[in-house]
Amino acid sequence: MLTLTVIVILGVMLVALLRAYTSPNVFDRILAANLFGTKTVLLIATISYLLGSPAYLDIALAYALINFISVIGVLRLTELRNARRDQEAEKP
Amino acid sequence: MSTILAWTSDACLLVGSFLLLTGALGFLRFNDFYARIHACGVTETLATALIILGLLLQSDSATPQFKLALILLFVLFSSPTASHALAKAAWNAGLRPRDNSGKRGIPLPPRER
Amino acid sequence: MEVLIDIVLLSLLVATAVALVMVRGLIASIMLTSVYGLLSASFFVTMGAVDVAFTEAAVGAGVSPLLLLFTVAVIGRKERAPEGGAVLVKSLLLVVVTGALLIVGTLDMPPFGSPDAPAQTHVAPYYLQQSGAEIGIPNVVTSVLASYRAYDTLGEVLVIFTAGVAVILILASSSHRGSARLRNATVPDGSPHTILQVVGKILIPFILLFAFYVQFHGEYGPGGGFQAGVIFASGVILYGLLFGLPTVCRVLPPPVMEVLAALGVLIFGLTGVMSLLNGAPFLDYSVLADDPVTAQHIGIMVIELGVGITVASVITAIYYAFANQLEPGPN
Amino acid sequence: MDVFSYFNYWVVVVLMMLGFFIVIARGNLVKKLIGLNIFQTSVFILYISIGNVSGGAAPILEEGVALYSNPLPHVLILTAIVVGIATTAVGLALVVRIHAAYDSVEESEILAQDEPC
Repeated sequence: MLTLTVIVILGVMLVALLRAYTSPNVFDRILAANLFGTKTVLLIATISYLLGSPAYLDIALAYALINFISVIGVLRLTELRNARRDQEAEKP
Repeated sequence: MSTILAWTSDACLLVGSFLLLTGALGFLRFNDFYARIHACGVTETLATALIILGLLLQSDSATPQFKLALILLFVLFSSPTASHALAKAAWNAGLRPRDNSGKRGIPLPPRER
Repeated sequence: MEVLIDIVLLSLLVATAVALVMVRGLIASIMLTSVYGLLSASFFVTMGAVDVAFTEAAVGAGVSPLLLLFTVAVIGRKERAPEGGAVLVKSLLLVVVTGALLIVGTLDMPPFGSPDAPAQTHVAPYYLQQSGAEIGIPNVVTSVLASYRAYDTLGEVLVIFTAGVAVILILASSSHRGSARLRNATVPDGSPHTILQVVGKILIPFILLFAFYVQFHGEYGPGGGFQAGVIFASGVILYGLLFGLPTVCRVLPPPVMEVLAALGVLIFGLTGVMSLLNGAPFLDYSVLADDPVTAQHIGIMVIELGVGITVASVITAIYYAFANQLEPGPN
Repeated sequence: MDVFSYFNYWVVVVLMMLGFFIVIARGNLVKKLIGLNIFQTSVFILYISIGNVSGGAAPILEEGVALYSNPLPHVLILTAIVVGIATTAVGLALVVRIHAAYDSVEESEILAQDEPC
């Protein structure tokens, strides 16, 4: 069953990668990268059980904690761009 | 007792994997960005919970169980937050949802614009 | 099964790299880079390299895509169409020829995973067999990093320190005495992120706590100063992203981070000097206490602390320097 | 196993060449840095693959485990990853300054501006 789970996770990763490459939209790529992040948490946790070494769980924990930072970075980036555009619109 | 645990764990992993696949399908097939976020975000949360629960039932010592519980907790916090932040970023950048016929013609709420 | 996962992950890595070659637009490239980092961390896990995977996870999950994003925010995300014609043909030719030569070279290497390859029979068996008795900590990677090859690690920490100094000097504006001071401390915050700030308030303490766990658990499990420093800095960066640069600068002022970066290196170096004064070679900890094993333990703990302080403060200082470029300038 | 005994090394070569290609064929400086990143990661993969012993556990000593992976490449690569991000930051800082000076990060445009009039 663990093997099946790993295979499914790898398959979903492949889908996310395809989407990250083919989609015309920037945000789809970000969504794909984000999806990839949570799948990596699951993959590492499952692999650690498959290989029987619980030390790997620390890595999954690290990803679970800090993986969403880059998405927040993207959010700040869009806000900054909007702010800059507003500033330029105000300036004649 | 342990066979019951093993069965439950297998069932959790199976359902979790199935949910992951449905999420991936939604990500691949929906034609609107916000629908895709929805498909990923919703299935992801439950699938992660189920898979980690399945792993939790397989372990017999306390430390990995504790770590798995922490991972679950943090994923439950961070994954919806990431979806929220991403949707907000897309909205800020001017991406608007489509209606059923595929046009981006949904009227904006009165406060915006 | 292990081999299968290995092959699938490596194929995904190659696919990501190919996508990176083809794709245009910098944000898309950054996202593919972060996918690439995630995949390589998973690959390191399947290879049994826990500490390496941990470092890649800590760096690739937060800091590295963020720095790229900051740069792109400053310079704009457009990328011009790649040049075709002669340049393309020449570079393809160069790449293919070099690659073919390298592949011919790999045929002479010992088969993958063979236990009697030269790399496995040189010093590694000594480390694996003796480290338990000489150093007395279970994680051999930490004992090699912090004790057997501590001199090497000192060099790496100095490189990180120098890189931090270089970033601060390059990005400092001329009017601010050559340091990463804040350009203007009152940046109006746009829309408030209530949800994000609440979740951030919950998660940031855990991130910092986890960093300390990684720092001090590094002798028994995966972890150590490098990973802990990066994770700590990620927590600080998250705080800065959610609450604005001025707030985080009030908590951890840039001058303090600069001093701390130097302090970490100093702790590392002074430990070496301590052993010199006690009549042992530089960075040989066994004379620091009565019992050599306890002494090694103390020495490793102290220098890991130095490494952690330097890495955390250098990465935070780099973040300040980049984020400072983004704030609207005083015009 | 025989077919795959060199697979890792070939992947390393392919990745290295893809990174190399990005560095020489793409004009955007950030893209060049990303290419360097790929190149660097391929070297990491090479080291870790060399250090791998089939069936070996992670090098954290445990009772009853006799076969471990080689810890030495792990140490070298662990530090190299953090050094890599620090040096990448230096590169990105230089890119920011170049953009401030030339208002462009495309290699051809920068070179065109530098040509003596």
